[in-house]
Amino acid sequence: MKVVLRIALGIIAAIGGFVDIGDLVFNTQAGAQFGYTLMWAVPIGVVGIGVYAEMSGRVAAVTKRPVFDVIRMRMGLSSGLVVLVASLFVNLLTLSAEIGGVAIVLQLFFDAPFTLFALLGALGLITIIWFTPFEGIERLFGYGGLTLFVFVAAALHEQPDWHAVGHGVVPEAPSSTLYWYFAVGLIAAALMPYEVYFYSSGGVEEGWTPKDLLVNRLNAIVGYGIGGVLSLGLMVAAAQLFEPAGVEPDHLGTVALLAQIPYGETGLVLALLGMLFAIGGAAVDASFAAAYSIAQFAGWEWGKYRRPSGAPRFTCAWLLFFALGLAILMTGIDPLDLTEYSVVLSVVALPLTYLPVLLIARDRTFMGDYANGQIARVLGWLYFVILVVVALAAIPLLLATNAGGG
Amino acid sequence: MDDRFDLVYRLLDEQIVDVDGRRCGRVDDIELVGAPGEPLRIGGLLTGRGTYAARIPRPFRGLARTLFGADVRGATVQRVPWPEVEDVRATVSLYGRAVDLALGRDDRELQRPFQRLPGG
Amino acid sequence: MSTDVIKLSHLLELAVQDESGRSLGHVHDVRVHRAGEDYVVEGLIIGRRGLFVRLGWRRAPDPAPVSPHDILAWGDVLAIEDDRLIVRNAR
Amino acid sequence: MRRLLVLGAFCVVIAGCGPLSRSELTRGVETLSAVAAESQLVADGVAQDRTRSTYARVQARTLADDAAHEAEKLADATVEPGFEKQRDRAVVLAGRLDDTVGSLETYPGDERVGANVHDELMSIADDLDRLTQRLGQAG
Repeated sequence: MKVVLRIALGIIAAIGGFVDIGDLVFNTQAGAQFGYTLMWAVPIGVVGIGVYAEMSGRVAAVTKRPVFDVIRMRMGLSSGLVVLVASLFVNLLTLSAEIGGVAIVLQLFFDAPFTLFALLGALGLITIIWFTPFEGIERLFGYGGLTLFVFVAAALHEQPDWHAVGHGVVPEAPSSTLYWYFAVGLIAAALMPYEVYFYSSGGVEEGWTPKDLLVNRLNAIVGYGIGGVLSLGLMVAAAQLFEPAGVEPDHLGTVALLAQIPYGETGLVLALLGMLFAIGGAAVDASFAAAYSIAQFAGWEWGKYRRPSGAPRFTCAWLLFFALGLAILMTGIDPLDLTEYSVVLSVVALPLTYLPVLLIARDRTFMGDYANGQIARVLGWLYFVILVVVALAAIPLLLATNAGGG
Repeated sequence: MDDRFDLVYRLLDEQIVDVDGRRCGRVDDIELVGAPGEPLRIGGLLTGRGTYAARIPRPFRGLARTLFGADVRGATVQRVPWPEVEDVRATVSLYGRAVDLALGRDDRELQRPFQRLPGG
Repeated sequence: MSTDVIKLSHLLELAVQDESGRSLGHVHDVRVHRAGEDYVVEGLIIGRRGLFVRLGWRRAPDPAPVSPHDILAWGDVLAIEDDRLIVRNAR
Repeated sequence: MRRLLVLGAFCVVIAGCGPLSRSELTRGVETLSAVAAESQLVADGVAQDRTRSTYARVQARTLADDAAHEAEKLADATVEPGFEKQRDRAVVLAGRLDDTVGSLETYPGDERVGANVHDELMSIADDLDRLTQRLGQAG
């Protein structure tokens, strides 16, 4: 019984931890612009992150190797270094965008200058990370993010047009570049690679063994699957409340209106709280993902299971990334622009980190009986192809649509 | 460890872990002792950022030396003699402690300021 | 016994030629086996499919050769120069 | 790198100074319509006391800034000949939008102000729609 409870708690944390500023922005904008017609893109992204996370979690449990360990061993030093620099760059943009998101939500609660809240938000997150053990961090932000289900409730409350929803499961044939830009953005937002670096390193932190493979599978399939429902909730609610009114949600605060309209102040507060925890959690994950990447690549001691002084270079790395993320925000760049760039550039770098994991997951030398089975093999390669296509399409679409500006 | 294995596939770029389970560098290069016409054996493992330049395509080596430092034994590169290697599996485990092999020195130096902080 | 030191990084991706200057590809890996306390090099894995070998693509679970003629016995290596490795002509 | 920056700056200058085409003008008016639509939702929340005043204030300020920004953009640009009148009209409406949403920022907790702002926004939105239609018919 205790085991079941533990598994359930882990899954719940995975659900709440699924959404970040990129999901909030892209799903809401997609619903407001294109109604239900882009719904098909969400499951593509969600299954993709599930496949990637399941494989990297399995590799972590069986071989004790998190993602960047695998990248270093499989790609070697020089190619690995290129992948490292590319991932750190998009990671930094993501972290900066998430800190900015935290600052915006705090601003919506308390109305004070953005820069002040960016600073306070970052300091608050650093303090939480410093004193809280790994599992605590995961749970705190994961559970807090669950109030985002208010958006799913809002979507259902408004009685969606199920017929139109049904049409959303297939792409629209004659569609604009903007439509495809949003399709790529939605897939990319679900597939943010920092989540996987964090997830697989977390598996090693928690000392996973092959006995934990069921937990891993449930986290990846059920946790991320239900997390995807949150994304769809945002899109469907925006399709009902924003598209007919002609609202273009260009601000993070606009997202919260989706809950305020049906549920008033309670809905608003729940939405803002959920956003605060989800985005704050993503900031923590992104900063850790960066530190994990460097430490694993260079072979430093790493991990939250040690005290900050037990893995000092790792500690320095995540502190430094918080500082750099803040510095980017201080230039006055709009966090939502940062979000778009970080999401789209992430997907460009994604195949580079995905391939080494796929290659290890299928390799019986390292994985023994836990190597990719039939389903994982087919899905694994299918997603490699999808990722390459999406990665190749991303940059031209970004330029052609002026970053979604139309 | 296996009786026969391939260096790049199984040993190069792997994580080195000391007897206390502390991660203390990666196998950044391997020293082979011998010459053509006579046996060539593994002499030791090299680890540290000073090895990076030699691992990178020639045109970028100058840049790498600027970024990561040149190969200075005892400073940017540490040598682990092969007899110190206990096993090669998921990680490369050592018989001894990192401190005795001068590995992970930067981590130890940075440790003190953090230890003074609450919760550190 | 010689105390010359050859770094693995020097061997990797080194061009391989035979005595008559014919190119045989590049060095992708080095195979060793146990000999008492030591591990000694038995051969070099060479060929043109470098990337695939490196990524662990065409690898059997055991270190079975990629393909028999892509393994070059260490005894056949005549000299290691700065930018190439010279091997005995194939008989 | 420096050459890229210069090139980038050059593009910005060109884009900022070239005459605004009809489609760009239409796009500007559509942006104003979107701001008006969102502002109505915020004003609704204030009118029915279904929001928090900090949220309404910050959101109203952001939207008013958007309207002001769009007004400046339109006012500074030269437009294709024949569209000056529509452009001037758009600038006037953007200014009205800025002022109206601005009063929401000042009184985010006042239900009466919320209701008034909402009505005023409806009329601005109607005017913007008419302007879009005229831009669609012209040319």
